[in-house]
Amino acid sequence: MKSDTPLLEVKNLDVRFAVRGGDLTALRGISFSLDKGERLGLVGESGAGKSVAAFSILNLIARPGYIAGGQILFEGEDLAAMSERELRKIRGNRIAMIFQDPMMTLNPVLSIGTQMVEAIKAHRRIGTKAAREIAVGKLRKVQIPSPEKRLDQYPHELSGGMRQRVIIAIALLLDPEIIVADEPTTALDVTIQAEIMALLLDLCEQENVALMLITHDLGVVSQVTQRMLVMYSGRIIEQGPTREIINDAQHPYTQGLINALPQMGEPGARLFQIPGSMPSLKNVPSGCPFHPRCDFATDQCRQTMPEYVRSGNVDVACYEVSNLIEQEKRMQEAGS
Amino acid sequence: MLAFLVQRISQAVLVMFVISVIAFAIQDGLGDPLQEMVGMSVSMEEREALREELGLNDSMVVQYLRFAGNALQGDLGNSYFYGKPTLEVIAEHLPATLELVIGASLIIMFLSVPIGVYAAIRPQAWLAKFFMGVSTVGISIPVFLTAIVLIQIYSIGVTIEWFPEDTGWGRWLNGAFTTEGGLPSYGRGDELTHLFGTWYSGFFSTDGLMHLVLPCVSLASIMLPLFIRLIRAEMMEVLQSDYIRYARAKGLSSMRINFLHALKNTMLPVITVGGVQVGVMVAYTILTETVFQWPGVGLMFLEAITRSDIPLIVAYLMVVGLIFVITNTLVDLVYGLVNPTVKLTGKKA
Amino acid sequence: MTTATLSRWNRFRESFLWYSFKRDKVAIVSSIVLLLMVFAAVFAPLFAPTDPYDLAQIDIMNSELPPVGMSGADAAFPLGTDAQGRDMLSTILYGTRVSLLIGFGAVVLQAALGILFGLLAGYLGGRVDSILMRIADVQLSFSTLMVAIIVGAVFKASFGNLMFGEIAIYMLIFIIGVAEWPQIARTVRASVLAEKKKEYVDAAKVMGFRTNRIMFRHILPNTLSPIFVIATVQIANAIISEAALSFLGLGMPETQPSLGSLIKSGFDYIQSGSWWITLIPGLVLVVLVLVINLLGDWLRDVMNPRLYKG
Amino acid sequence: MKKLLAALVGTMALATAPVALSAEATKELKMAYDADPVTLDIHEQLSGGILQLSHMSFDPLVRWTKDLGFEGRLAESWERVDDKTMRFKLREGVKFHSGNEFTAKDVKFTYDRLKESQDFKAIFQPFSGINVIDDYTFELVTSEPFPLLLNTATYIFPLDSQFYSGETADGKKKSAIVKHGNSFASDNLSGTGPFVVKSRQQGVRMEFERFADYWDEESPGNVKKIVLTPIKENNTRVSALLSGGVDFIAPVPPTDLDRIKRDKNSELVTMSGTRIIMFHMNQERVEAFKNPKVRQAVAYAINQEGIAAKIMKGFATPAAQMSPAGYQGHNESLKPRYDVKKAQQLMKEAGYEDGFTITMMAPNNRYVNDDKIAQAAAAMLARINIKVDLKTLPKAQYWPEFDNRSGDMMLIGWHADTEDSANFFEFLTFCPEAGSGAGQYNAGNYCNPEIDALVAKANVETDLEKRSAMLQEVEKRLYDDAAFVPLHWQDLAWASKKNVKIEPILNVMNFPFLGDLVIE
Repeated sequence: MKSDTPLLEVKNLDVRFAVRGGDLTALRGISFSLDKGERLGLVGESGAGKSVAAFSILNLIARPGYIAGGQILFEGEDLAAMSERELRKIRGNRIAMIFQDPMMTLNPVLSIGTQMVEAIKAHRRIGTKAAREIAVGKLRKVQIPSPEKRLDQYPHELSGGMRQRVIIAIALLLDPEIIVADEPTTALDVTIQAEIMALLLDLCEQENVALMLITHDLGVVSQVTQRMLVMYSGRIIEQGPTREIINDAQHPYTQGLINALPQMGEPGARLFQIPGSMPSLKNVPSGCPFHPRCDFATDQCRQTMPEYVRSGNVDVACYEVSNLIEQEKRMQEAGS
Repeated sequence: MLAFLVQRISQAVLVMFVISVIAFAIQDGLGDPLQEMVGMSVSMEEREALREELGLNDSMVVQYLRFAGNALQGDLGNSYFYGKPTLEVIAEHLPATLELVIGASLIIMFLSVPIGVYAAIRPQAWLAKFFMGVSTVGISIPVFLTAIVLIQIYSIGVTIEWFPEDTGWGRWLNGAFTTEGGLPSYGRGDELTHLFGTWYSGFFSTDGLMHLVLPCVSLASIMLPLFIRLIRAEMMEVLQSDYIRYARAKGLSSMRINFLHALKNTMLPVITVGGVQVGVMVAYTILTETVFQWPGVGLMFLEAITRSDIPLIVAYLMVVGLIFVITNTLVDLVYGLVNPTVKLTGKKA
Repeated sequence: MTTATLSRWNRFRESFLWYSFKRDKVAIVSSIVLLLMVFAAVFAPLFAPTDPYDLAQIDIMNSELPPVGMSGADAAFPLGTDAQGRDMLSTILYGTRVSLLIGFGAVVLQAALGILFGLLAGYLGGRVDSILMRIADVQLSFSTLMVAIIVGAVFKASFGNLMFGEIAIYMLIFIIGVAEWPQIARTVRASVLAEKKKEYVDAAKVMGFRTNRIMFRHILPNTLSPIFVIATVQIANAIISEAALSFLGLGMPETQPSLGSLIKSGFDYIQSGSWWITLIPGLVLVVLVLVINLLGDWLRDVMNPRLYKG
Repeated sequence: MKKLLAALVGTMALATAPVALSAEATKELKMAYDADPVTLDIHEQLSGGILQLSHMSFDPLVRWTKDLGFEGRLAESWERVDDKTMRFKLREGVKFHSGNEFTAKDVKFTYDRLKESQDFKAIFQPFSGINVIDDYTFELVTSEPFPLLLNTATYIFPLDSQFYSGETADGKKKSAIVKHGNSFASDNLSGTGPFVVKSRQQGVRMEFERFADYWDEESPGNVKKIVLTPIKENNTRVSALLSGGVDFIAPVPPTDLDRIKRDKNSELVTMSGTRIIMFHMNQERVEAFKNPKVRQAVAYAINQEGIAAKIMKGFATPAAQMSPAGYQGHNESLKPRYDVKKAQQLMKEAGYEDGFTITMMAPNNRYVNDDKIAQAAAAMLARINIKVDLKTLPKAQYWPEFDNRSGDMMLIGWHADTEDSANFFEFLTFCPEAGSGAGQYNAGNYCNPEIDALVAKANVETDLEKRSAMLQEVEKRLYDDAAFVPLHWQDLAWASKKNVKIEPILNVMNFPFLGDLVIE
């Protein structure tokens, strides 16, 4: 069901932070696209720039960050270049967001009702009573018991899970095209996580809403998303169909991530660990940023940034992989 | 709620008791009230007789027990100077001070909120820096200097000739800064409308309001800078929080984000600190009332000190202590109303 | 690169404090002015042409001379003379020293009391906390002025009047110190409550440290930054309070004037010709307090990392 | 100019009051003093404020003229019957505010009440009785020949006896004098004076209205309504005048004199006063002060002209004695003697060349520039190696310290209630004696029995020439013995708008006769 123009297309997006001693580049020319109703996963260790990517879609990067270059095309318009006034029409209305910690997302001194009604009235010319009905409908949709009572309650009166349901309801209030969810379940305890993720998944399917899910949990990505991107220190190092990447990861970093997952089977086996840690934005290594931690690192990897190369439906930026593909191609030509 | 009020009332009684004990303990250090009551040429025996009559010779404990006995029935003794029960004297002077505090608080509220919010939203704008600069200077100038300068400029009027008269702009600048004055510089004026009991208010007549202008502005000049800086600091912290970012993500207008989402959270600490400052402001009225001859409890207290009118001093200290406890209680109530996360019995830590 | 053991000075130079200090012009200018004033005040006897405390040098005949540059000025008195014929420059230098002494002294006392009570209230909580906070409330209902009147009376009763000259400074330090300690106590209590929840406090308890070791060696260092910030503002307030007390005749005696009492003694002349007797010390007072406040602001923004400036 | 006491016989012509048909009173006067009257009961306290109120709402039998002569008010004429009695003839047709007729029985009622009042008792001590002859004549009798009978008579402001007799609703005696409580007399008032008290809020505002049938038709006063507001702070009071808030203010601080002179629409009036400001040197506390040479050295070290010129800004008359010009005891020959060299030389002769340390105490809010004067004096004494530890106090704390003599040198100001020199000596230089109250304010513990005897003789000497000579001799002796250190007599100053003609109604005792005030 690939339509010709994707719903959302990000073209080599650059995001920098104006901090003392020069700018730090948080996103280094990332490009990806999202189709209608598609579920895309963004994966990577913390500090890879996943959240920055999420927030830059709606240009919500807090000072001192700013979009330095690239385009974010949504329904033919470039969000990166859009004025605050027009961008406001899209935020919450066409593209909605879900934050990580439900404890902090809702305003502690305003009632749930107020915070829902105001979202509706910001984009629709509608009376408060009608808005409240929509809100109650959405709350029922996220399976919150006795929704009418909830409207007059305050955030501190609800549990974490309950609050995240409210936030999902708010995201769906205006039937958005896309929901950007920044680690929606990380702050919840494990039992509630699965419940909330399942809820989010069903609602996106029912409402045919595209979902951009940011997480560091490969298990969630593999079950929920159709395509996924793997990010490392501000670059996408591998992107493609989730199934393909999970089963046959190309990039050494992705393989490391997958091997780090606790497998069922072998009890007592030591978990695989990727040596070293994610470089800070202040001193990003030259060439391929992963090279200091990569077993296959060559001089070429250390000097220049590898280009993307397609392997199956997966784009990978790694010299090792591109060399392997070269050899296979040569063998096929030699063989045929 | 009831438990909360009972706790506060008991605190009020404790505060008043402590104050009255301290005030009585320092009685003789405050000077001899007799001086004000008798002419110079009155002989020693006459003074002795009078001292006896007033009970000044009794031991301090006896005097205090007599005082405490009366105090329980609401009689805080007679003022030597006014010859009337101290509570009556205070009741006559309290409205004037309260009007000063109300006027100053209004000025503070209507100025500090917009300026504080603006300075928080655009910390780099030159206007914000200008306001912050003025507020820092404002805090550094003692109130009696501000008061005198205000009187000189706005009630007596000052003619400026610093700029060269012969040039156009010089003349214009001189004209701009020269003031004829005209604002009343003392007292509450004589068109006061009677509200109830001893409360004669200046708010309801133009003459009354004119008299209120200068004193309220100088009283406000002490607290205004403090509030501006407080609101700015709290607002900047709130603007960094997640729920503000979420509000932006919901596509709300910046007006709504700043003046509802952010401001409501900002006002919480401002209310608690503000409440305390109102209590402190009552003390600053002493300086303002002295300069403007404003017939409030501040001036009354200062004159009572110069006349060592001890019953009035003790009564005043107790009333101010009570006012402070009342403002504290009101602040907590308002805080409870505004902040839903707080139940009225305890205060959120 | 192996991190050589950075000397304390290097660590300071590297720190965020020094970085933002260099970039903040206001902070630089204010600290220079403050250092100049403190330096001039501390070495007043060297800079001051005359000793204002030695009455023999004062001649009533040259009272109310205007500062140099105005008609009738006398070069011997660059800033003119006051109503007594005392040289304004030297009196202001000595006065600034007295005011600074009172400001710093009072704040040291406030900090000592405030930290002690704040720590106790915050850490121990429960009854100790409510008692201390009630005392703080009672204390706050007494403004500095009333405390001054009461303590002044008590001092007079105990020391008698004649010694007043020498003990005036200590009395004022005691008064402003006692009157304002709740401000610091409340700040300390707030930050102790926040720190108390943190794991390192549990860790210290688990290691079996005694309570006051935990309080002073562990919790206190972490609450230093708000104390430092409020202390600078309190110094400015202390100097202003002393000026207010002098205005009401409860501050320093005329023979050993502080800035506040200088302003007070010149107050009657402000609208009648010799305005400089009040305005010059007034200006010095405002600049001194302004500079301290500006440093306080800068310190608060630097010490409070969450308050990023764009 | 010698003060001429009224002739023994003969009525004092009323001509001295400016003759003009009493203008139709229409004007309103807004005025500000530094304090408002403590009470409406004019016998409750003997103070300037109360006497000013008395002159507004009551009339005395006799009052001082500008040149310290006497002018009959309610007493039309008086004559001396013998050296112990004076007969007075009262004016007829005078009404009280309450409408009652004024007769001699009101004078008797007032006399008895004065004898009872704690403050006035001492002044009327020489009087033994009063006998009413008929409705309009009575006689005052003194136990001994008393030359100051008329001086004291200026304190008799007849009260409306009917109004002040009987009991109030709650059974309290209407005529009771209650020092600190709330008596009928302290809130209600009925006198014969030009102004009726219309409303009063203590410490805030007082309103007077002209008495419709006031007896003195010739009074030129055209003021219908007066609003008195007390303004304590000097600065604020002067600003109130300059900003047009009030029309008449008193007192005016010396520092603001030229500011008011420069202001085009206000007018300043000053007069040399009769209040002496002086220092005592306590002989019991400081051994050196027992030696007259040391006392004279101190006298020579103090520069009265300098203080008067610089601190008082010319607003005081330097003094070398207690009695101001115009008093019987004023001795022209005594002049201020400032000479630092002579002072140092005297100190050497007395063996105190390297000086000694003393404590000095002065009030800081009682007399004009009192704390500044003390500072200046301390600086002057430092010149002759007398090191001074100065302590200034608010008046309420100062007077208890004065009573127990806790300072080596103490500042005091004194105004003679009887406008006569003897009063100074009785209170300030007589040998202190608890019983009789003599020397009650003698903080120097100076004691010279011959001088005391000379003054006692003068007090019973009715021949004015002899009496003046005696009193001037006393001043000379005190001067030579340097019993105290006189500084200056404090001038009086009032200020008003140009159209308020205050000059004619002002006098040295600072009792403005507002009834005769004309506003253009």
